[in-house]
Amino acid sequence: ADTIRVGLPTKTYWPTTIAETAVRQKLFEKEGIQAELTIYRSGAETFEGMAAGAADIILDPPSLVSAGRKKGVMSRIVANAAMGNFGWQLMVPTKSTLDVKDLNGKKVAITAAGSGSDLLALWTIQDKKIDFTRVPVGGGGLVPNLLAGNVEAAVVYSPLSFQISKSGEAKTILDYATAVPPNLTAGWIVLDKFAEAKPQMVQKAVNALYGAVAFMRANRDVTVKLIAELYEMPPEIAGLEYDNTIMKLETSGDMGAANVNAAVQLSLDLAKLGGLKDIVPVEDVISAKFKPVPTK
Amino acid sequence: MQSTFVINLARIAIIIAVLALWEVLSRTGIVNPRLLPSASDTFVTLGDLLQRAAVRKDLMVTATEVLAAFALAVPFGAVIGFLVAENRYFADVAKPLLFFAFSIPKSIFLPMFILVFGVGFAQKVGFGFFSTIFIVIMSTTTAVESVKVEHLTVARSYGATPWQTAFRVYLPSMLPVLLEALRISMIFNLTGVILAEMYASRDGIGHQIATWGENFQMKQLLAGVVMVAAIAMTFNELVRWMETRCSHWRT
Amino acid sequence: MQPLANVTPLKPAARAGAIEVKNVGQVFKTRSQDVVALEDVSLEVKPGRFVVLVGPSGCGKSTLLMMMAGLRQQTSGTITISGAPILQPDPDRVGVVFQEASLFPWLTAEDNVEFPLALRGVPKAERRAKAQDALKLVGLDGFGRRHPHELSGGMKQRVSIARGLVQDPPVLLMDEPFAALDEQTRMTMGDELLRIWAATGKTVVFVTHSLTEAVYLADEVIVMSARPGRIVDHLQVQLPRPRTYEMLSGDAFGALRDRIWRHIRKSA
Amino acid sequence: MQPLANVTPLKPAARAGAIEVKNVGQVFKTRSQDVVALEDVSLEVKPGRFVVLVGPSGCGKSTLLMMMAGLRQQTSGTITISGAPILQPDPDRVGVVFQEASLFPWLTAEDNVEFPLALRGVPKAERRAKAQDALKLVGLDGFGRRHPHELSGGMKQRVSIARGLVQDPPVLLMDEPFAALDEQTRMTMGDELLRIWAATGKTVVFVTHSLTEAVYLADEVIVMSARPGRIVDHLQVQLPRPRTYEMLSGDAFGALRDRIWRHIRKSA
Amino acid sequence: MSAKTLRYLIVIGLIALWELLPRTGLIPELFLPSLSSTLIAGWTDAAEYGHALAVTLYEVVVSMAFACGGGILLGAIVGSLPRPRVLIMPMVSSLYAVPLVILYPVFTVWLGIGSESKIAFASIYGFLPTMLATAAGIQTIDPQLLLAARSMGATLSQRLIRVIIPAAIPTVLSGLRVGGALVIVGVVVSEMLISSAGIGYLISRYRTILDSPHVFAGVLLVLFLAIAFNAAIRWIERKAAIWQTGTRAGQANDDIASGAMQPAT
Ligand SMILES: Nc1ncnc2c1ncn2[C@@H]1O[C@H](COP(=O)(O)OP(=O)(O)OP(=O)(O)O)[C@@H](O)[C@H]1O
Ligand SMILES: Nc1ncnc2c1ncn2[C@@H]1O[C@H](COP(=O)(O)OP(=O)(O)OP(=O)(O)O)[C@@H](O)[C@H]1O
Ligand SMILES: [Mg+2]
Ligand SMILES: [Mg+2]
Repeated sequence: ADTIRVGLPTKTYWPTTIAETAVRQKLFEKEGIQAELTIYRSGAETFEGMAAGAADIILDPPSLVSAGRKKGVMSRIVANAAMGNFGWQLMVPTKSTLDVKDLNGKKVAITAAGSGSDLLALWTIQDKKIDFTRVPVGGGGLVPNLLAGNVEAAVVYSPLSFQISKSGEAKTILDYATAVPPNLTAGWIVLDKFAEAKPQMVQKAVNALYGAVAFMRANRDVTVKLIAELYEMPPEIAGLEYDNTIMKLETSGDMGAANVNAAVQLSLDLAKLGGLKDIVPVEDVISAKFKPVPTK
Repeated sequence: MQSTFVINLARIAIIIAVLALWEVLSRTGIVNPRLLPSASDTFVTLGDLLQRAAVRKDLMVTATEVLAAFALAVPFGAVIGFLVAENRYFADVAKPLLFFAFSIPKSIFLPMFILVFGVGFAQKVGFGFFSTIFIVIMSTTTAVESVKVEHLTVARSYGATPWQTAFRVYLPSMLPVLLEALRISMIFNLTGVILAEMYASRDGIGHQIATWGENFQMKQLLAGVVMVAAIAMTFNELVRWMETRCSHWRT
Repeated sequence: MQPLANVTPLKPAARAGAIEVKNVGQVFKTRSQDVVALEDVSLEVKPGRFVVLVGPSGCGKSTLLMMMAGLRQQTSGTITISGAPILQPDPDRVGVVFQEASLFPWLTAEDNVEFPLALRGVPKAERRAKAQDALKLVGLDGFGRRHPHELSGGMKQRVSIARGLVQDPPVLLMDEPFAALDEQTRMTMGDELLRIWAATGKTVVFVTHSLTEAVYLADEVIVMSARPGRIVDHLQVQLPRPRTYEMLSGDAFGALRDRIWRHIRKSA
Repeated sequence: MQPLANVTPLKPAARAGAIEVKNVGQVFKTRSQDVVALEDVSLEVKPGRFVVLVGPSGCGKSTLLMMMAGLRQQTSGTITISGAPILQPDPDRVGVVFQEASLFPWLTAEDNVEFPLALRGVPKAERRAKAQDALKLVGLDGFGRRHPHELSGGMKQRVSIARGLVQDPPVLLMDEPFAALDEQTRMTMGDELLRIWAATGKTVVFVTHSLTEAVYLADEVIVMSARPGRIVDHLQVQLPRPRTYEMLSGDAFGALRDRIWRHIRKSA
Repeated sequence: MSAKTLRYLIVIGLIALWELLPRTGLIPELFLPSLSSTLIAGWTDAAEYGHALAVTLYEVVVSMAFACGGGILLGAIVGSLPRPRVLIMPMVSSLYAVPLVILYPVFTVWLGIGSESKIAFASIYGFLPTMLATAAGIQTIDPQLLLAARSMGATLSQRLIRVIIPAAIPTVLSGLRVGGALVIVGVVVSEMLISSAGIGYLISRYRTILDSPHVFAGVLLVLFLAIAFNAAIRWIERKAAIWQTGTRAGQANDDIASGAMQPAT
């Protein structure tokens, strides 16, 4: 059977849960293909991995597709994975009395300049009409620096956000899942060349991935257990991740849906805040050729 | 005899003191235990991790990659370093270039390695090699330059071939510098492989460590660091053992 | 046993061991100025002769020896050993005992002595035996296992002599080999050297500062002047062999010694 | 000018320069076995005496000197210099000229000679002048700018002697300083040394292998036996000073020389 | 062809490849943008890069002082005292075996996110190899020289400065080279990991949004730092050449050492 190489941006991020479920439930096999999962350091690295020919299908935001096209890496989003920043939260230490408005002039930790967390911070600045310093501290530096008081607040991803709020170390002052208007935050991406050369492979892969989403929605216990195992965390937090993130994911993935174009546009507009200059038209970023048929 | 005993005793005492300090800092809350879990907790976690087949497999993968990269980079770098030191022309041409290559953060080139090797064993080994070779070259050059002229003259007068000169004069007289270089190279090598694993991979301990770090699993992170450090230290001790065997003539 | 000896590139006329130095000069370039160490030195040594080189400190004796050994290239002139010019060290033609012991500190005394043999791939047992013999010859029986830093100055020098001897080349160049030895050891070693020389028919060029030693050992004594080094005298020592200590007090001996002494005195 | 000299810790009775060696032994531990280098050596040197130490190669002369200089600790016994035990090098009491030149290769000859003065913070001009004088004394006028590798063996040794002399300590220990010199230079240097000694009233302990030199220079000659090093004779040389070359052929000289020679011969 | 010419040719060749490989599409622009687009990117945002360079330069210089100065000094001290050497060196090299890069995010907790943490990280990163290399170089020194210095009453500090360091100068210089290069790498990498200023920050920011010309404009600046540092080292090396007369390095021109002799006329 052919092997499709799936590139995932971080281990403890919902795309990993999807892909792992697809593998463990043998959904790729049911489609007659095999999958090889590779985990990268972040979105940009994943995209570079695909550009370097080390991944066939990856999950990333539209902004990277747009930037890539300007750099000669021709790819498109073939399936819509999420329409919101689920699990992403602006957090302060529990003892802190600061609200979003009070962050004016303060320091807020983000993972990296130009990353998803940076975009959310920039959106906050714009939306709440305040100004604060964004401090890139890397994934591993978010919580330590927040707890140590080097920053007043941090933009935290899931399930880390659930974990520290559950442990009582930090509390949420802004939930981006609800605050930010729906936009296409991430989709499954393939190179144009690949889509042309092996359309069936792409179709089968998205079938399996959306089959996994369907399976997860239907099987809470199995999924929570899987998350707990993959992320090495207690089941309560895995449960939170399931309820607040997995359950919010797109189930159809259809790029032809009516609201998609606007959602992609919004996403690109947000990316412009972060310094993205290489903007291409929405039509060039997406492809509606593959409508996922979830594998059963 | 007695002095080695005292020294070992002193070493153990220092190690115990450091561990005790770590434990006390964390236990008394002088340092937030969430940021610095106590030594005992870390070692318990380490025990747990080592029980896991997956972690053991990751360690094996990393160890294999590290060894392969090292086995390639050291002889290769040593030969180039030797040439640079021995041949003035070659040195004039290559030294500044090698030096520039050495002073660029290597991680910038990680994508290139994926471009050439894909993601996998070859890419990790390749990047480990790339991270190590420059320091090997530079250290070899220095080591060669510290060799005494008289000794070379003697060897030449007996008609030593270049190989014989290399093995019978250069090697023994530069041994201390060379072994130190070996140790430092090993650390560069290890860091290189781990960086490559953190960047993109399917397995390996570096990949695990990155995940623990991003998930704020400090106990696991520290245990992982201890694991990696332990590997490097074992190697260190191996080199040291070799050193004491070979350099006894120095007083 | 050695059929290859027939096709040796040496001119048949030139017997192994002949040394010819023609119009040799040596100029050192230093940061400040050029130093003329040797000027127009010519000499000829017949095979099998024992030649002693004397001259004031810094006159260029070591430099001349280094050039004969192919370890330093002369600025002008030619040097021929066993009929062929010497452009690089050739242990099959020339062996050297250096002025400074230059032992390898990482090797034991016996390993140091074995070194030249090891380079040629002589089997372990054979070279061990040879090294033992050479060490016994220089009176260091039982010191084989010591490292250089565990030996006294004179002992190191003797190890270095032993290292020169095991090579067994037709021409042996020795640069003040006995300088660090007491008179008794020096005499014994001198006699040993003469015995080996007589038995093997080597050509020996020997540098010393002891005029008594010079006359005692030599067939010929070459006297050099202070810088720029030049040959000021070339004496034939006609005393019969084997030499004895009684000769030291003879008139012939005294006359030779005096003649050299006057040269040295003048130029130092 | 130097009021501090009044509170010097030296016993008032012990004049600067006295050396007392009492029951000193030295055992080297090597991998294979223990080497007894010196056994129960005792000697006393009155201030201002010129003492020569002779003995076969490897008998422990250098070792004894190193211990007197505080550079090596004896295994047993005590060594007192100028009235106080010497436990570590003290350039105010003892200066050393080593058997091997041990010049610093990165310094020029004159910088090498200035080195001990620089350590004590002597101003540049003063130490340059002193170094020049010392170099002139050893016949190396004009070689100050050369680096050691540009000097001949004998020249290096002379730089090393100059370095020992500029230090101007009350006790000067010299380990075969003239070994690499030709006879003429050796004599000149010997006379220079005697002149300096006579002028400054230093105590000198001098190691040599030349028995003629020993008798020529010494007030007293101490003869050591082969390993384990022991003192087998301690002669007073009663020849008048200044010494002359004519004395060399005198009977008194010959007798002394013979007496030492017999010891050496027996033990080497 | 002189070595210099060849080296320049190689450099020119590399520059040409840098321009041509991306242009011809052999390497995607994402991985290596052409030199011209890199220069343009750098030029258009010159102010931003200038500011970043100032920050990085400051961090590099301070770290260099700690890493090279401290490393050489401590390496020389520890390397020349037998007992501390045996005791401390294994621990120091073991310490270096701890993968610091991984722990860096945690370090920032105590050292803050500003220049201090970069300086601390880069100093340690460059300090340990410099110290280890120097201490190892000390051991190749002829013990006779130390004996001579001791006999002249040299104090420990005098022995260090006047004997040990000059005698170990080739090793010390290479320690300086390695240490300095590592300091540059250390500063840039730590900026790339966590920071809001400096060249490393720019590199990682532009990398996150796949703006490769801007990334390589940053890399180019790092290269310039390396070139400047190399020039400084060469200057020191020339000054120090006089100290190296006893070793291979100092006598490479001497025919005795080189072994490449030509027959005289
Ligand atoms: N590498 C060099 N550079 C410059 N001058 C040199 C060099 N080597 C030797 N010389 C000079 O050449 C001259 C001859 O030196 P050489 O070592 O041959 O003397 P020598 O006769 O062996 O003296 P000694 O009896 O003291 O050993 C000396 O004046 C010395 O200073
Ligand atoms: N570090 C050491 N370890 C072991 N043995 C040593 C050491 N140093 C010296 N010896 C031994 O001690 C003895 C005396 O050595 P020393 O150097 O004092 O002799 P010496 O009288 O100066 O001889 P020479 O006239 O040859 O210089 C020798 O047998 C030597 O092998
Ligand atoms: Mg000489
Ligand atoms: Mg001695």
